[in-house]
Amino acid sequence: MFTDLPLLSLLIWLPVLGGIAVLVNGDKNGWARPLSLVISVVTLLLSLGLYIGFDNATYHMQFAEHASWISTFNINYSLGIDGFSMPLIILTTFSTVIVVVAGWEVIKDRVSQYMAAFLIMEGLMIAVFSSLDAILFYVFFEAMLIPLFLVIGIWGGPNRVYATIKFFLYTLFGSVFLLLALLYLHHVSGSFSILDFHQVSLTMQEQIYLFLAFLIAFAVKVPMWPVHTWLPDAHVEAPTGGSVILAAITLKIGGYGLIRFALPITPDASMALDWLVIGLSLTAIVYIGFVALAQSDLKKLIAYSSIAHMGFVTLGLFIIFRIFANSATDSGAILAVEGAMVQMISHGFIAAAMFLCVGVLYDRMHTREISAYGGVINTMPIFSGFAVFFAMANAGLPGTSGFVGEFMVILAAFQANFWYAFLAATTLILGAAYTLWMVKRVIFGEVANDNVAQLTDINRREFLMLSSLAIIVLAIGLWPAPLTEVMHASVEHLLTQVSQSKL
Amino acid sequence: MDQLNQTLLLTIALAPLAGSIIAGFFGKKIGKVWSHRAAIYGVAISFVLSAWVLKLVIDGASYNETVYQWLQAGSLSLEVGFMIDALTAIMMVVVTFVSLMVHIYTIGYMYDDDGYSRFFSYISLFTFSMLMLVMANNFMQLFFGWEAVGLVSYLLIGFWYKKPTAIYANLKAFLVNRVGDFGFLLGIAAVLMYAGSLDYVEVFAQAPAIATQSTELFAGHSWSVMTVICILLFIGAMGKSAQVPLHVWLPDSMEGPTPISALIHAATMVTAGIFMVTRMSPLFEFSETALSFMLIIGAITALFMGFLGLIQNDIKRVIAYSTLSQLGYMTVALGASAYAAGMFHLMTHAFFKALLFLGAGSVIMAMHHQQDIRKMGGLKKYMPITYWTALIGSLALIGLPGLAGFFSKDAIIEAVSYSTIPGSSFAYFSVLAGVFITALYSFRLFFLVFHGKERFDAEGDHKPHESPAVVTVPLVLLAILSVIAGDFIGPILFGDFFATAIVVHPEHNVLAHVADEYHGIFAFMLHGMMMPAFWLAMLGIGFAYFLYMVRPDIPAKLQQRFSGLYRILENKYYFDAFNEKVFAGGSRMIGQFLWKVGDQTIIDGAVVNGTAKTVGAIAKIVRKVQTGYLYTYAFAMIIGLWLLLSYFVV
Amino acid sequence: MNFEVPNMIFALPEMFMLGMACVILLTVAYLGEKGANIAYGLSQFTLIMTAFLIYRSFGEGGLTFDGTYIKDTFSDVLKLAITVINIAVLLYSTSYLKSRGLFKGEYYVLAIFSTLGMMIMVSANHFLTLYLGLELMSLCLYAMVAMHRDSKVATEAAMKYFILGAIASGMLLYGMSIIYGATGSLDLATIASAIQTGGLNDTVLSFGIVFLVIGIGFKLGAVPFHMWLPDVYHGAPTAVTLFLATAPKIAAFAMAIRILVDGLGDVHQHWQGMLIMLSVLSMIIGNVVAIAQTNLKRMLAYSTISHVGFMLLGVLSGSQEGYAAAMFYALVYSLMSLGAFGMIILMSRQGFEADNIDDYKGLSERNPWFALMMLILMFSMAGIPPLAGFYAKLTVIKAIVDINLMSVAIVAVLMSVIGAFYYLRIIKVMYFDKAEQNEPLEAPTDMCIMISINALTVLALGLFPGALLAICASVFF
Amino acid sequence: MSIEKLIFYGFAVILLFAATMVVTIRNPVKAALFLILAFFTSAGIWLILEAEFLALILVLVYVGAVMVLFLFVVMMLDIDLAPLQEGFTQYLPIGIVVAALITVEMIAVLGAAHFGLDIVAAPIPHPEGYSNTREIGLLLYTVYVYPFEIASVILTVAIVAAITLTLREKKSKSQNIAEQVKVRREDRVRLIKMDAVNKEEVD
Amino acid sequence: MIALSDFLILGALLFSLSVAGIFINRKNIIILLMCIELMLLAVNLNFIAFSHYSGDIAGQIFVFFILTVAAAEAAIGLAILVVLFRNMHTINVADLDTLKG
Repeated sequence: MFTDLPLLSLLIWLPVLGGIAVLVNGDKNGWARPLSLVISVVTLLLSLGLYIGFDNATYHMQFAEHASWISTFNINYSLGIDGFSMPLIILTTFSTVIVVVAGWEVIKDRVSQYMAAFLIMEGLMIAVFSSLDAILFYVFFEAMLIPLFLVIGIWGGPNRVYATIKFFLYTLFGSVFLLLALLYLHHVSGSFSILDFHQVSLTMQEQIYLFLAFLIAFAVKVPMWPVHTWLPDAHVEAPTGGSVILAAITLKIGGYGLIRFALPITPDASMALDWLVIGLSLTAIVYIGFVALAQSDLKKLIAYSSIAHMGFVTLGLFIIFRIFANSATDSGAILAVEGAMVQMISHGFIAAAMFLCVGVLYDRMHTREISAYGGVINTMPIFSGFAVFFAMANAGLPGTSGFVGEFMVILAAFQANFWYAFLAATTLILGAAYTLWMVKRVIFGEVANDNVAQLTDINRREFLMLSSLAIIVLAIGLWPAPLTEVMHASVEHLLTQVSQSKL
Repeated sequence: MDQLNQTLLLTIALAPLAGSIIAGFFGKKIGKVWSHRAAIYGVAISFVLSAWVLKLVIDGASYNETVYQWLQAGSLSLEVGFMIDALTAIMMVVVTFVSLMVHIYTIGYMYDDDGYSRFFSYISLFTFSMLMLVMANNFMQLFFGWEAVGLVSYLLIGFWYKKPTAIYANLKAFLVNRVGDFGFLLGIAAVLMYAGSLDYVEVFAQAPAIATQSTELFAGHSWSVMTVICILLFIGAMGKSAQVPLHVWLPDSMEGPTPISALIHAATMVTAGIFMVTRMSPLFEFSETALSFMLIIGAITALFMGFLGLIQNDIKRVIAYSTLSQLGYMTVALGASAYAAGMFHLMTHAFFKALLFLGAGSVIMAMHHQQDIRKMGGLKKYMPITYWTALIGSLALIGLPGLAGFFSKDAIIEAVSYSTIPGSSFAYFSVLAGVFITALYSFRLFFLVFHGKERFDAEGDHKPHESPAVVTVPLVLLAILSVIAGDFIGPILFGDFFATAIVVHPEHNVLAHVADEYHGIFAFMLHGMMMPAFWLAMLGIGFAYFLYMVRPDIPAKLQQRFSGLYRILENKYYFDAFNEKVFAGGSRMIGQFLWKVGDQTIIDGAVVNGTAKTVGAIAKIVRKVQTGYLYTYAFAMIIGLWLLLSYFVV
Repeated sequence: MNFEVPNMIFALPEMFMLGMACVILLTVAYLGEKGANIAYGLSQFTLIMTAFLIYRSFGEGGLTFDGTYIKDTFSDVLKLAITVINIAVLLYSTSYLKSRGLFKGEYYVLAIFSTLGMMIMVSANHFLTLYLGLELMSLCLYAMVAMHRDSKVATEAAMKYFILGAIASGMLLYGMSIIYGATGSLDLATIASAIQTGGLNDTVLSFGIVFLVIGIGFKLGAVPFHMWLPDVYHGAPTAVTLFLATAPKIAAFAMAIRILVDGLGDVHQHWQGMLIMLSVLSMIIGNVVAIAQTNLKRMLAYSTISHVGFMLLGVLSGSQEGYAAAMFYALVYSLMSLGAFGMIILMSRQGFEADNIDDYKGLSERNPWFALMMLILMFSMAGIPPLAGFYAKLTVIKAIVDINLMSVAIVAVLMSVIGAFYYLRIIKVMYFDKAEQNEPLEAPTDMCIMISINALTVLALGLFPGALLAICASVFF
Repeated sequence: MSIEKLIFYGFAVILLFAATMVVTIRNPVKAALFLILAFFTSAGIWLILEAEFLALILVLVYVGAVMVLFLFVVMMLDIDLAPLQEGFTQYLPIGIVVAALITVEMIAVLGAAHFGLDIVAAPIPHPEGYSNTREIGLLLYTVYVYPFEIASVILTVAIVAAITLTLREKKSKSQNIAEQVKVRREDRVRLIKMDAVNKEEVD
Repeated sequence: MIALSDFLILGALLFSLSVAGIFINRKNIIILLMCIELMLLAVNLNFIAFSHYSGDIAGQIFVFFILTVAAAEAAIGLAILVVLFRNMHTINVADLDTLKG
């Protein structure tokens, strides 16, 4: 039913063209919002087609499309998805709907531009996840920066200029090395197909350099310590929608990149340098956990917590080599990689929800200072319910999706080394500490001031977004199997790839 | 339904959840009455079915099936499922019964509270979580329940979210529990690594094989794997069951409404650790080190937390410290491999401690939410039912022969006396001394509250009065159980009730020694009266009577005389101050430091912005080369020429 | 001596243009100031017809005029680009010139002559024609820069441009003389065959090449022969800056290819190192100094320097692919530069030069469409996909990677990051800052259409770069 | 040393001296005159190289036209010479060093090692009746007709450019209506406050 | 016989002198123009010398064109100089520093 449609192309270009249509239509007739909603919902529904039509049994690229694009360099418009990209695409389409809804009343000026930026970004991000050609990937990877840059810059906070430029240059800095790596791989393999890159054999030295290039590029996106400092600034200044997309999708591209490029293309270097990534990931978890504790700005706190959570993703991806060394079966490694994937998906929903919660408060109070709040539960009980729920999810409470990924990664990390698991598990304490301390200061207590006293509880629109996110977070937490099932084949394939030396 | 099956078990677990959802999400719409009805019906169904399950189990049924596959990774399958055996069944009954009592009691206690239906929702949710915990057949689900009860505890301690102390206490409780969970999770990870599974049965089957392995956590130091696993798991238990030094949250948790102090912080949740260790007995038995560790930790908790109960003036806090001390007893039992005794004490303690808390709640209601025992006194005549039930509870607590507490506590003391593992003599001393202390603080409380002068001013409507039936009925029911529960000592401790659920290696089997001397309930009682424990308890009562009824001036003098000691006790051995300063303050300081110095100064300041600034500064300097003067421009070209010539030609 | 009548049909576009130039000259001479409009119309007609003529004979080729003139696909593509770009340049500049009293026939005369010079350079197969074409172009440019006679900065710029340009020509000539001495010929084809035959003195060859490289480097604006560029771009009237920032770069590129590849292609190891030095320095200096600029024209001048550095990467690779990449770069760069300077003209009004970066504050509110166009141009210059500038950078860096010059490639990408900063600054000013003036911005319709076509072409080339890349590749393979 | 060599060196020395003076002298008129001297000596050297036509052209065109133009401009601009004399020696050392380095490098390449007589032999003398001018002429109008045409265009451009830049147009009589409309009263009428004239005094 | 190298060295010296003159001279633009003429003279000398020694007349043709272009160049250069002087009332090189940075 879905196989005869160019579903991926449709998913990419429908929002892009839709976004342009919204942009061209402008703000005068008020169609921007409904039009955007329709486009984003249709895209979401279409993306569910990917899930329905997806064949769990194979690691081969599905829904593949292929057309020549730049024939001179043999660069192709080549698309396809596997178990890694499919969940991320659905996450993207879902988040976009949320963003459109979130911006419904809040964005008052230049609505069409706002909506268009997000719709275009949606298309670009789907394209990133489905590109099988390296240059195509890179084009979308970079192009995505433009709308995000504008969104933060135009609708952002007072210090947005610094934040946007920092964000842009940081990520650009990372990605140019990716470009070099891709060009070099083309030089070696004579092709720009990512799947061909997977096959090409490379010397250790080549692999090391390529790996470092990939690492810089994707570490900035993830972001890993110590190239993380753009994220808090970008989040703080971004409008709610921007934060949601930034947290939910953009960061995932980093993890996805490591899965798609670093691990299969440079398995030996990944193994040789896994200590580096593991070290940085654990630093992210512990160091950032402490830093988050010191934050007085709601968004900054959540941003830092995002960094700490993404540490689990990179940790999960790179402990596999040590697990291989310690364990006879590959179930530990599978646990690690799938844990990383689940963590990405789950973080997409939870961080989005957290930022939406902050957005809800910010829309009413126009401040993100924790000290400006206190006792919000008295005036906004329903909201507080959601906030506490998502905070708990953020702290990795079992039964929520936040638990699943962390649980899997910690279990796997133990098989790599006790101390990895030990440090990773500190998130149980630190994560709970910074999240719940924030909840205590913001949500609980007596009404702190007149502004809080005048707060109104969430309206139907906000309830809709938060509850839909809550349902998903709960569903994944209670039954993650449907999510991980789609990955099995791809994960196992990845593990075979990384366990075969390319030397 | 004469067979254990999935529908039955799911009904038991999900009925309270359904009640919780109804009361929680629709509480506003359906009103108070329907809220509490929904919750109570849910728990009642659960209780009845649990009792049915217990009966089936006693008849020899058992169950271990998967409900659904939670996750699969390679050959590893994580599932949600139920395992029903004697241990589970008895816990289910205890939990649902106490929960039901508390539910009923709450109608009276919380009726005027704004969060009435929310409260019911929470406690029903708690019941669900606790059931998931005890019914689990694997570690993952155990951890789920483990954390879920923690969540509900968090929500309930902070139930009165306007109270600064309450929201401080709930955060503290959650975090301290998380420290335990930290170890627990690592323990689970260790289990997975060495057993390759998280399913109880499979793990236990692997236990002997695991026991032979060792690992090096620190280079050069070889550790038995089993010891590592058990200690890690026990750290989890220390958090949940409030063992020193992770006990600090429990006294503070008294900020929550009294019914949950009874339900969660006395009867059920805090015993989850005891339950867990008992459940893991096939593992713990392989590690004497872990057993010793438990024994010592438990002994310290049992004794030193008891001391603190002596000087508390808050009625609930006294009972809370008593709970800590009793949890210490249970842990000591575990350490002595007397798991069954620990479980038995858990059960009896659940009844009489719930009774005491609910009685305290009743008193608090009568005193219009005054909790300071120095402002009470002589309540006996105002609230007789409460008085008598409290007396039964207190006597049960101190282990008056014939009452439930006596059997379970005496079994523990006896068991410890037979234990030979390192630390057992210290433990034996502690539990014995603990008996005296227990009696002293229990009756100090009892005398101060119910006897003596009325130290409150109450006129007219403010006069204390007996609580309504919804409060007293549970009191009475619990009091009855506090009396009779001890009679099950035979089958539970010395019979084969737990035979399939608990594994005890012969060399650790202290209960077997106790069993040798067990010749029926009455013989045991008589034997008990000849043991030092009984006399210590009587001495404690006597002391309490003398100090607080006969010569109330002495305690004040003692307080002055031993002011240093008193200060230590008053500050709870400075645990809180230490945690506040070192852990909380330290973390915040590290956070501030890493943020300001690490992120802002070094990474952002020096590297990121530093690079930008450097480039900018270079740009400013380099642009000065563009002087505007033709000869500079020409000179640049000549230099270029010279460079090219020198570099590429000559 | 056998003299053959040359096959002049190959040179038809040039001849047509020369004829029309004389017509325009005479028109201006007779009509004086009133002739300006007619001169403008005639110029556009000339350029369009020339483009048409080039297009008509596209792909045919050969040598004529005894080997001094060559017509090949390379020359056809570049000449077409030059004429088309100049059509746009003249279109952009008209209103600017009018508002500043510079709307004189002579401007168009010089512009057409200069274009002729560029075409001669592109088609040169001989040092002599190359030199003459270069001088024809340059002399016109010197005069055009000085056209605004009352402007101190313009005349200063012209003076600097002239002196330094003359020095550069002198050096170029010196290099030609040495190559002449070494190979005994001035004809590029003969030089190439002499080199292929071998037996030449390498030291002398590279000695000559140094001077040739300086000449080329100067015309392109490569460091350290770039010093004229910021001053001239800044000082010249914007219309002239626009003119000299676009098509002459293509001509200079053609000169580089003609000399270095057609003539000295076989000794590319001699000039590769020199170009690496120039290229790296250009990328660094251009990008770094651009950061400190507050004047948009000056900033774009430094950005030009950096772009030249990137373009040279393609040339220095010494591979066909690299040459094609450089050609693509040159074409795309001219297109972007055209748009950027066109935008400055668009924003300028009588008595107001919109050449300070701050003049663009809040442009997105005053005129969202213009802001969007400028955004496309700036992101393209920064090399962000999916815009043409990205593929330009991609292809040249690919060429460098393919010859394993990784260190140069790393410098290149790092510099492109630094470069992105100042382009972002423009976008930041347009989109994130509040406008200082609030009156909406109006511009003549033809210019609006032109800038839109311009920027959208950059976008279209970004989405579908295949065709142009294929053309560029076909030239060298 | 042959007479030819003597003449060459003589001319060379004078040429270099004249060039040095052009570069260093402060008075532009004198510089121009030294440049003329340099051209003359160059012409002499070119004669040694048997480039008679070009030697003549150099003298006629350069000395006769270009240098006169230079002198004319120098005179016309009436440059104040006083300030032109400062700050000359300040940069001399570094200038000389760089120039010397380049010279050394150039000589190293162009010296006898690569272009000595043993490597590049002296040319065979031209046969009788060889005319340098004729040879040039023959080529110029056949093989180099295309460059020749371009040169003519360049000269045209030079004329156009020079005229455009320097010709001062007479004030145009045509009206600029826009300017007339834009005129404001303040631009044209100046109100001057004057003391009242004492009538008696006038009388 | 005079070696080719002698002419070339003379050309090189002349070239260097003119180059040095350009950046040593900081005062008078006219002298800069003269230096350029000297530079072209050096180039011409090279061409003629090579032409003579290789017996190829093309070099002399090139010189012919150089002379033509130099004349045109001088005309435009002087024209710009005149315009400059009218604007600035100086031809001091050091005064041409409005554009910089």
